[in-house]
Amino acid sequence: MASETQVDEAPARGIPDHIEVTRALEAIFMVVDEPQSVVGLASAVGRPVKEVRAAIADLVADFDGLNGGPQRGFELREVGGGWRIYVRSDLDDVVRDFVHTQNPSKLSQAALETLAVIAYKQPISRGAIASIRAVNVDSVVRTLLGRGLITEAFTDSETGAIHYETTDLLMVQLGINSLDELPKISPLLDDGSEGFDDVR
Amino acid sequence: MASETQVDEAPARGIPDHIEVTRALEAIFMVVDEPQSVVGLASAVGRPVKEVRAAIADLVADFDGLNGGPQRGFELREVGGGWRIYVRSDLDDVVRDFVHTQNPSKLSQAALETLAVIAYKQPISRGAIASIRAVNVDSVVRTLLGRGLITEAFTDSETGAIHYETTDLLMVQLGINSLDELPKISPLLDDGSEGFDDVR
Amino acid sequence: MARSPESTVEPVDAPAGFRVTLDDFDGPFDLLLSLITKRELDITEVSLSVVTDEFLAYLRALDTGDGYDSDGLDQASEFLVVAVTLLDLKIASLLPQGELVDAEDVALLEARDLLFARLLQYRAFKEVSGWFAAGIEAEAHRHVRSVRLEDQYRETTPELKWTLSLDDFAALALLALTPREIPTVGLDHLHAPLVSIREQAAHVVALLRQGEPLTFRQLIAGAEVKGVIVARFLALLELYRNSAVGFEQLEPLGELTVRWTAENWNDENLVNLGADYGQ
Repeated sequence: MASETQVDEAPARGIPDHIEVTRALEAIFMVVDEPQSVVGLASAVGRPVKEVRAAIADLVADFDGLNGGPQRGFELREVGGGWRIYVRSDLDDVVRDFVHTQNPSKLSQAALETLAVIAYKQPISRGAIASIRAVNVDSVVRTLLGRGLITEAFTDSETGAIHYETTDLLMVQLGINSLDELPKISPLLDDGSEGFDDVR
Repeated sequence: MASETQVDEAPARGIPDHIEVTRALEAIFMVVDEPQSVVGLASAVGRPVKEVRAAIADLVADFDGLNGGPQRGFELREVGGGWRIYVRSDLDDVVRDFVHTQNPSKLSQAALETLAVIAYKQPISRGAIASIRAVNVDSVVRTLLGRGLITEAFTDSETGAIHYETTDLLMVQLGINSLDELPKISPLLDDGSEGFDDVR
Repeated sequence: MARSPESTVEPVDAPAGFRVTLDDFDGPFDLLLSLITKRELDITEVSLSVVTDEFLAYLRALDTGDGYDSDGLDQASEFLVVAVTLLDLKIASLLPQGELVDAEDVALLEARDLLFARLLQYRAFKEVSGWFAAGIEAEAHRHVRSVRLEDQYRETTPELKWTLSLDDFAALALLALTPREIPTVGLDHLHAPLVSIREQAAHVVALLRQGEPLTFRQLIAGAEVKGVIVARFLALLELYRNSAVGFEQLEPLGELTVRWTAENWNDENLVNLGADYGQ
């Protein structure tokens, strides 16, 4: 997600030896507004990925109250490909009045189903989505694009068909960290349906 | 677009008995932008001011590592009559380096294109930008806001959608005195893209 | 959260939606689908026209005068999706069967299975969309730390290096604002297959009319896409129905030989061929 910014700067030199990685990570988590990947964090603090991974696990346990301290009102979650601080879910109602996020309107059933098709079949062209859904999906695809839940992956050089894939934002909104966490439905999709996909 | 989830819900009046005030307060501190007054916090959690003041003192000591835990990478400070979480000053350099690498001196192609869309279509909502650009523009918009190249123009009272416009800084960068000096691009576009607006 | 295949054939809708009354079935549309997918109800026994009539009546009842609400539209689109698949399924089961030997029945069954699989696939996506809805709903109540950067850090971000001229900027805007696709009213959603049975029939006719009998294997030589093979097979069935070709097979699952048997063939016959498949 951080790809909006170009990385032609020299990497950060890393943190001084006397500072614990956990403390540096805590500080960084206070200023970020996007999920932070372990690799990105490792490069920011100038320590090996393995060490950073261990430090994150330590912080997660710490905030969860497993290191002898209290269970914090916040937690560290891995969502949408990286780590971020969230309010612990028991306290969602308590903080609700302090956040002014607008929850976007609910997706229609058609949009949800189309989203599911794209999530499981990505990258997939609009025509292929339409042949699975057997209805016109143009406006639904546009809605999903506008919501940032899907994006254009590539354009087929032969057919000119744009192929779509899901975004990190979808994973964030689903509260998952990877597409592997989608429910398995493949047993149903494997048999026979291939022939129809090949057509498009 | 309207926030169904928050509007018609009763405001949180106090926290359940089993939740400790300190935990509720640290949750609130994780999501707020502005320093919070003790009185405001007391009313939010529905506990006496005295109790909240004591809980804040407890949290300050806790984050400072005086309650047996580590000294955190962040701290709770009273600034301008209210409390807010800040990066602990020992870690300023670490965070500064991090922020530096996250904000390179050149805008990405994606950011430039989004900026161009906003310049020609302002005021424009994030959803409308997204449907023109066909990608999620949240982080790009944040980058442009952070750079001071765009600003929030107004919030649509019906949909709650924030509309953005460009700033004087952009005109300075482009060397123009007024938006009228932007070169005209195909007038057809004025009509053509309108249809996308109804996505949000 | 993994689901077993069995779970996907349970009805998912509240009973409040569209109901169907047929000779041997009375209940929610979704239950009808469940029974068909469980093969407890024979698709050939279901009158699709009756189902369709009932659905249209149901939609009219939903129309309050201000158009349909989104639930109604969702149901309408779902109905269309399923009806198209059911139609295909039914056509496949109604294709000529009487004189076919066992192997063709097997092959026919495969064509049906393909459609059946598509119905299953549709239902799988419909089911799993509930998981998406639940996930998005749950996550919408979570609160992530996202606060304004402290001024001290904001002030020290590197100064912006602006290299774009005014004209470059305008060009960029033009590029970004130009729609990449010309919006069209697509007919794709009417399930127009890219592989046309008619075209495949024309191909088969051209090969067979030369006189020599050909095996099915020869007829599909060079066709790599499964859809083309299926369409070519369906085309043969259609030609058989038109008495244009004959089949010969010496043993079950053995080589299938196709012979040209038409006496008065006219290429205009091709025009109506495969019309049942919605072309």
